Amino acid sequence: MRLGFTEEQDELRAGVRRLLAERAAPDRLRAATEAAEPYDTDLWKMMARDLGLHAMAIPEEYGGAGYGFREQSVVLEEMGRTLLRSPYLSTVVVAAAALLHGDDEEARARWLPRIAAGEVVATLAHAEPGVGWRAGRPRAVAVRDGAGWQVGGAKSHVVDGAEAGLLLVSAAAGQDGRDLVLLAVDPGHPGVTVTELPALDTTRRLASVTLDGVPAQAVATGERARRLLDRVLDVAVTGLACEQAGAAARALEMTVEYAKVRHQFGVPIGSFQAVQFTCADMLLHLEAARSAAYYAAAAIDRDDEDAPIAAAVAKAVCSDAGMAIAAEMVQIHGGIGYTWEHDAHLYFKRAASSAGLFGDADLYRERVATLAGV
Amino acid sequence: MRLGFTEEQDELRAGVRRLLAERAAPDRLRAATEAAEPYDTDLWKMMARDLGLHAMAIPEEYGGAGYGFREQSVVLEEMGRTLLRSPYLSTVVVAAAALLHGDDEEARARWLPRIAAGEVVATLAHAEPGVGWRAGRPRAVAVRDGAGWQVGGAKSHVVDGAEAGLLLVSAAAGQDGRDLVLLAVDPGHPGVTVTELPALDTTRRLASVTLDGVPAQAVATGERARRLLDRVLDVAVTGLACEQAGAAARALEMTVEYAKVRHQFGVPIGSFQAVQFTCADMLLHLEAARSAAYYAAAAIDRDDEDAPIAAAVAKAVCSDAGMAIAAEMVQIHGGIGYTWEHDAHLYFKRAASSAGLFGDADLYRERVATLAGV
Amino acid sequence: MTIDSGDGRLDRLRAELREWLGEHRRPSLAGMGEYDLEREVWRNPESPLHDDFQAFEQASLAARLVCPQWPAEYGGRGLGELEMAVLAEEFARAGMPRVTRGMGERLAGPAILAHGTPEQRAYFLPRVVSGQDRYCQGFSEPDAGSDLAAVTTRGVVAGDEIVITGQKIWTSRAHLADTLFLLCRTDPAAPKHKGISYVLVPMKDNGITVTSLVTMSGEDAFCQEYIDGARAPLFNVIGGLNNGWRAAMTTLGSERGAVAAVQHLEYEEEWRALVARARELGRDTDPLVRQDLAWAYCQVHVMKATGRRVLASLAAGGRPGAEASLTKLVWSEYHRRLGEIAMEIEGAEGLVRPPGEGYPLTRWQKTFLTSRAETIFAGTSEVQRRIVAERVLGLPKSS
Amino acid sequence: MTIDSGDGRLDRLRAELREWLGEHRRPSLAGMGEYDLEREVWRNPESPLHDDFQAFEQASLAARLVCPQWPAEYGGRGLGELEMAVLAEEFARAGMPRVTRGMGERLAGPAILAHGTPEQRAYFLPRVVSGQDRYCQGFSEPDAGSDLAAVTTRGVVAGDEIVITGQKIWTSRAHLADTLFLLCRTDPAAPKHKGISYVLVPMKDNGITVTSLVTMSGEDAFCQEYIDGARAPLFNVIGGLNNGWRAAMTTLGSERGAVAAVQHLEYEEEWRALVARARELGRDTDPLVRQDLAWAYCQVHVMKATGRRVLASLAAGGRPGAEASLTKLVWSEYHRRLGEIAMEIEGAEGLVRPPGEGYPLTRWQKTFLTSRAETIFAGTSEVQRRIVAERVLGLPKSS
Repeated sequence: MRLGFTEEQDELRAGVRRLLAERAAPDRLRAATEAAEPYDTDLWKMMARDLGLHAMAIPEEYGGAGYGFREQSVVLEEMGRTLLRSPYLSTVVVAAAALLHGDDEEARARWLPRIAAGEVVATLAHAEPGVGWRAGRPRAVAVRDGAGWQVGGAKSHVVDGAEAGLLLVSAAAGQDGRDLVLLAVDPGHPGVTVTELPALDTTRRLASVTLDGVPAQAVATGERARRLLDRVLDVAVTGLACEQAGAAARALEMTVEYAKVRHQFGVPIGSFQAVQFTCADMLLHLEAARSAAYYAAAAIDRDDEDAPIAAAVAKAVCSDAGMAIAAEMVQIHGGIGYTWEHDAHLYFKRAASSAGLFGDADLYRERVATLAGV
Repeated sequence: MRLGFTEEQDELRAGVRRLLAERAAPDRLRAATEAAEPYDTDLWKMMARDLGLHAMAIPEEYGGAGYGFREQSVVLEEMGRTLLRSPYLSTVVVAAAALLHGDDEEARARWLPRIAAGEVVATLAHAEPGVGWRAGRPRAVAVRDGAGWQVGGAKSHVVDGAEAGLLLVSAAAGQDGRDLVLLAVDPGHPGVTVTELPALDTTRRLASVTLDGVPAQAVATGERARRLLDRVLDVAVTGLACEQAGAAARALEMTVEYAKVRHQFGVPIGSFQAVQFTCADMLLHLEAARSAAYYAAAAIDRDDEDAPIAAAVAKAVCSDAGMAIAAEMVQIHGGIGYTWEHDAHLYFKRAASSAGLFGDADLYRERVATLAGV
Repeated sequence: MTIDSGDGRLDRLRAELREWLGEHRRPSLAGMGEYDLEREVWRNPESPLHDDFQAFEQASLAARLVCPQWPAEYGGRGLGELEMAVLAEEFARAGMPRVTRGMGERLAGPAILAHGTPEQRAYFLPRVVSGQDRYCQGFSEPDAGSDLAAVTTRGVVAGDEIVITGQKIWTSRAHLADTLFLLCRTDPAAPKHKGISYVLVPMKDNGITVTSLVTMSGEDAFCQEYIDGARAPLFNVIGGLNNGWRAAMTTLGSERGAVAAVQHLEYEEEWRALVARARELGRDTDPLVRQDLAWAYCQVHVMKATGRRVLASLAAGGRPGAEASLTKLVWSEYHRRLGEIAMEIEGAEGLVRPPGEGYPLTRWQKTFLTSRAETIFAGTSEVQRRIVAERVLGLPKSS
Repeated sequence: MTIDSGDGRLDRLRAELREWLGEHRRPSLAGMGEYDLEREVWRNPESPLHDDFQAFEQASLAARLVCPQWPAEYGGRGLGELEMAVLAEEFARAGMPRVTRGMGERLAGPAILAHGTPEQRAYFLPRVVSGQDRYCQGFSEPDAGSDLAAVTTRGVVAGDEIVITGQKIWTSRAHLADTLFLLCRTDPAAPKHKGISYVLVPMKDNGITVTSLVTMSGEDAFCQEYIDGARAPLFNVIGGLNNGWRAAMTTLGSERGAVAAVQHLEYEEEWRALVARARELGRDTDPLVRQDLAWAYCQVHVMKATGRRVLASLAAGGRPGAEASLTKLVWSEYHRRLGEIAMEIEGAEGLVRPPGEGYPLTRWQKTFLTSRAETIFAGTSEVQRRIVAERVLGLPKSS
C-alpha cells in the first residue's frame, strides 16, 4: 500500500486549497458560522460544478468521475484545515457510501446522480439518545409495509440533518428486533420532524430527527445491513479523521507562526524551550494523525481487509491528536487564544466535537482491541 | 486534623536521619543489597535500643512507648529516603498493627514486647499467586483443630518472609470457605516452607510461603477478621506511602543537585527550561505524595472514619508520583543514571516495586471510587 | 474532618460563626457563588434577591465579617489565615456565599496594607469594606502578559496629579467597578522593573473607555480599557512613585496561603455533582470513568491535605513551604483536566448546547471551556513552572 | 499488507528473496535477533548454532545480502531504501535474522561512503562486508553526551599517524569489535565544532583499555575505553583532518529512512507476545488493560503507516519530510511506555525475577528497564525535541 499522493491528487489538493482560501477564509468562516445560513450554497455549487468534488468518488454510471476515497480524503483534509461548515462529509462521503455499497439499485440510480451534481444534501441518521454510537441494535423500529417499510423512532446527532433531502435511517426489524435494516427516508414526509440542535461546535450542524410511522425503502436488510452500517461508519470516521488531520495541521501552523512573532521578555516565545517542546509534541501528534488517517483512507479506498481496524485506529489517534493540538494552540496563544474573536476557539471546539462524533477515542480503542484479537 | 509535625516529631526525624546517614548511606546500602545478609542487624538493634523506634507505637502495657502512627510515619519517610532494606515496615508497622487490633490477647502479650525490643521479625502473609491483593477470600484454607486451627495453602510476596519468626496468615474458613480468619503461624513448624524470591527491587526482600497442615492460633475470625485485614492493609499501604514520599523526596533532591552541576552546551543542564519544567513537575508530584501520605498517616493515627479512603488515595497518589519522579530521575541523569553503579536505578526499582506492592494505583483508584460512593 | 487548631481560639470563632450564620442565613442566597452574588444582585436593584442581599450585607458589616482579615482599625477583625480558613469552612458548611469586596479585598487591599502610607490605608481601606469603592485590576496589556514588567501605559506627573495614557486588557468585572488599580511606566529611562508606578485610578468621566472582550465560552467576562489622559491624585500612588513593582508583586502573591487552605471546598462540591451526572447518564459503572472520577477525587483530597499542611505551618508561626507555591499550578491544571473528564462523561450529550439566544452552555461545557483560561491568566502555567524551578528548587535561571 | 511499489522491480526482489530464504532458512536461527546472533553465535565457536550460522553467512555473502544497500563495487548490490524495506519485510516474514555488520554497516559505513576518499571506500568497506573488520563507536565521553561537540579526547598528528589519548563511554559491543571509530579534537584552538577529526582506530594492542559498564538491567551492554596514545594511520581519518563533524553528523543521521520503514516489525511481534502474556495472566478482559494494549497497537500501526509515507516519498524520488525526523522520538517514547504497560499487566508477577545467578530478568522486566536507556542514548528525547522544534518547525533557536 502506497501512502504517497499522486501528482493528480496533489493538484486536487492545491485546487481545493485555493478555492477555500478565497471563499472560506477565517473571516468568511466566522461570518458563516454566525449567520443563519446553514452552509455556503454558492461555494457548495462551485465545489460541485467547477472542481467536481461531489462527483469524484461516484462511479461513472451514476454520473460520477469514478475516482476513489483517497481523492475524497484529500478534499476532507483541506476542508478540515479551514473548518469549513459544509454537508460534504455527510452527503458526498457517508450517505453516498451507504447508497453505493447498499443493495438498492433504484435508490442508487435515483440519488447518486443528484449527489454527484451537488443537488441534494443527504445524511446518515444512526445515533440515538442513550445508545452507543456503534451499537448494532437501534431503538428505532421498522416493520414491513407492502413492498416497503414503515419506521418509527428518534435519532440524534444527525450531521446536517436539517438540510437533508434524504435520510439514511437505521432501525431494528424482524422478530424481537434482532435484525437490522438501513432505510432511505424522505424527510419531507409529514411523520418526520427534524430539529436543529444548538452545537458546542458552531462549525458543524447537528439535528435530531423523530420518525412516526414514516414510509421508507430498504437500502439493506439483515446481515447485509449490519455489514453495510459498519462499513459506512468506518467511512464516516475515516473521513472525519482526514478532517481532523487537516484541522490539526492548520492549528499547528498558526501556533508556530504566533510563537515566532509574539515577544515576551524581549524574545519570541518560540525560543523558550517549553514552547519549543510543546510544539515538537504537537508535531508528533500531527504526524501520527496524518499517518493514521492516510493509511485508513488508503485501506478504505482499496476495501482492504484491515480497513475496519485502520479506521478505528485513525479515529482514536486523530481524536487524541486533535484535542492535544487544539488545547496547546489555545495555551500557547495565551489570553488572545481564549477570546471569541480569535480563531483558536473554533479549532478547539471543532477538535472536541470531532473527538466525540461517532464515538470517542476510548470507544475506538476498545474496538481496536476487539478487532486485533485481544 | 493537623498535618504539621510537633517539635518532638521533628527531633525524631533528625535523629533517624542522622543515624541512617551514618549507617545506611548509599555505599552501605549498595553493599547491603549485594551482600547475602538479609538486613543490617546491627542497625536494627541500634534503631530498637538507642532510638526506641520499635517500641514507639506499641502501648506501654506491651513494653512500648505509646506513641502513634504519625511517629512511625516519620521513621518510614526517613527509611524511604535511604531505601533502607529493613523489616521495619513488615514487623513494627504491619504485623504489630495486626496483633494490636486483633482479638488475641495472648498473642499480643507474647509478641508485642518482643517486637518492641527488636527481637523478632514478623510479617503479614496475605497475597497469593493469581489472587487480587485486596481480595477478601484467600485460597488458603483453615480448619478448626481443637482450641486452635490448622492451615494449608500458598502465599506469595511475603515481605521479609524469609527472616520472619512470626507469620500472620489469612485463610478462608467455615462453610464454603466464606469466612475469613487471620492466623498467627510459627514459620519454624515443619509444615511451613519459606522460599526467598529474587526481587526486581533488591532493596526489599520478598518470599513465598507454603503451608501444609500447619497448626495456628486465630488473631481474628469472621467479620472481625475481615475488618482487621482491611485495617492492616490500610496501615500497610499508608506506611508504604510514607516510604514512597521519602524516596521521592531524595530522588528529586539528587536530581536537582545533578542538574545544577552537570554542564552541557556550556551551561548547567538545570538552566534548560525543559529540565526546569520537568523538575517543577517532579516537585508537584512530590508535594502531592507528601500531602496524601501525611493525611493518611494522621487519619490512621486517629483511627478516623476516612482512614480507609485516605489510605487508598495515598497509595494511588504516591505510587504514581514515585514512578514519575524516579523515571525523570533516570532521564535527567542521562547515561550515568542508567548504570548499575549509580543509585538512580535503585530508586527507580524501589519506585516500581512500591507502586506494585499491595496493589497498584489502578486498583486503589477503583477502591477510592467505591469508598467515595461512585 | 475540620480544621483543628489545638487551641480554643478557633473553636470559639467557629461557634460564633455557626450561631451568626444560623441567624442570618438567607435561603434565597444559598448556593450562589460570591461572584454571581456580586454580578447578579449587588448592582441590580431589580433583582428579586436584592433586599435579601442588602440585609445580609448589613449584618455582615455589623459583625465585621466583610474583609475580616484586615485590621480592626480599617473595619476588619484582624483574622489570621487559620481563622480565615475556618470562616471559609463555616460559610461553605452553611451553603452561604460570603460578602466579599472582590479585587479590592483580594488584590489591591493587601498591596495598600503592605505598601500604603498610614494615611492611604486609613482613607482607602474602609471605603473598600463599606462597598463605596469597587476595584478592578489594570495590570496586563496586549504586549505585557506573562512579561508584566513590559507595561507601556504611560503615567506623567502634572502638579499633584498623575496623567495616564495607554491600554489595559483582561480586566475582570470592570463593569462592576469604579476604580482601576493599574501599573504604568512613570520613568521610561529606568530599567524595566524600575520606573513603574501602582496607581488607583477613578474610572468615571476620566478618559477611560471600557469595552467587553467576549471569551470562547461566549461570555463577556473580561474587559479592555482604552485610557486617554485619565487623572488621579498623587495620593493614589501606592508604594511611591516609580516604586510600584513591589506593590504589584504583593498583589500577585496575595492569595497563596488562604487559597491553598480552602480551594478544595468548591471542587468537592463540583466532584459530587459530576458523580451525580455520571450516574444520571449511566456512566458511573464504566471502569474508565471510575478511574477518572477516582483520579479527580484523589486530586481534590490532595488539595485538602495540602491546605492542612499550609495551615499547620501558619499555625506554627512559620511560612508555608514549597507546597504553597504550587497552588495555582495544581488547581488550574487539575481543573482543566476535570473539564475534559466531564466532557468525556457527557459523551454525545456534551456536543449539544442548551437552547436559547447567544451561546448558552451547560455547567460541564462551561467548565470545559472556561478552565482553559485558568492555566493562562494570573501567571501562565509556564511562568508558574519557571518560578517553581528557579525560586523553590533553586535551579539556575534559564536564559 | 505489504509494500507496493507500483512497478515490477520490488516484486522481482521480493520473489527472489522468498525463494532464497526458502532455500537457506535455518530453523535453528529463526526468531533470533540480529544482535543475539552476533553476540551468541558469531564469535562463539562453542555455540551449537555456530555451523548453521556460518553456512547462512556464507550463503548471504554469496547472494550479496550482506550490506546490500552498499554499491556493488564494495560487495553490496546498491539497494535503495524501498528495496531495503522489502528485504526487512521478507526476512521478518521468514522469521530469520539478517546477517548484519553492526555499527560498521549502520553507522560508520554511511560516513565512509559519504565522506571517505575513493581509496578509503575501496579499502574499508569490503572489509566490513566480509566481516574482517568489526566496528564500534567512540563518540560520547563522560562530559560530552548530548553535547557531542564538547569531546576532549585529543588526537595529535605524528608523521603519517595520529596519536589519540582520552576516554570514551557508552560503547555498545566493544568486546565484539576490533575497530573503534571515534571523534577526537585535533585542533584545540578551533571553535567547538571545528577541529574535530573522525578516525578509525584499531583496538588491538594499541593502548586501549576496554572496561564493561553494567547497566540497571544488570547487563554489561556498554563499555568504556581508556585510550592512552593509541595510533592510527592518517589514512584512517574520514572526511579530512579537523573536518570530522560532518562525517559524525552523517553517522548520527544515517538510520532515518530505513528505520522508519521497518521499525514496526519487531514491535508487532512484541505486541502479540504481550497480548499472549496478558491472556495467560487473565488480564486481557480488564477494560484498562485493553485500552493500554489498544493504545500500543495504535502506536505500532502509526509507525507502520509512517514508514509507508516515508517509503512513498523515497519512491517518488523525494526526501522524507517531517515524519522521518520524529522517528527516534516516536519509537523510544513508545517503547518506554510499552515497558510500563507490560509491568502493569504483569502486576505482582513483575516484582519477582527468574531464579539464577546475577540479575536475570524476564522479557518484560528487561523491556521495562532497558527501554529507559532508549530515550537517553543516540540523542536524548530533549535533544530530539529541540532538533524538531528548530530544524523542522523553524522556531527560533533557544538560548
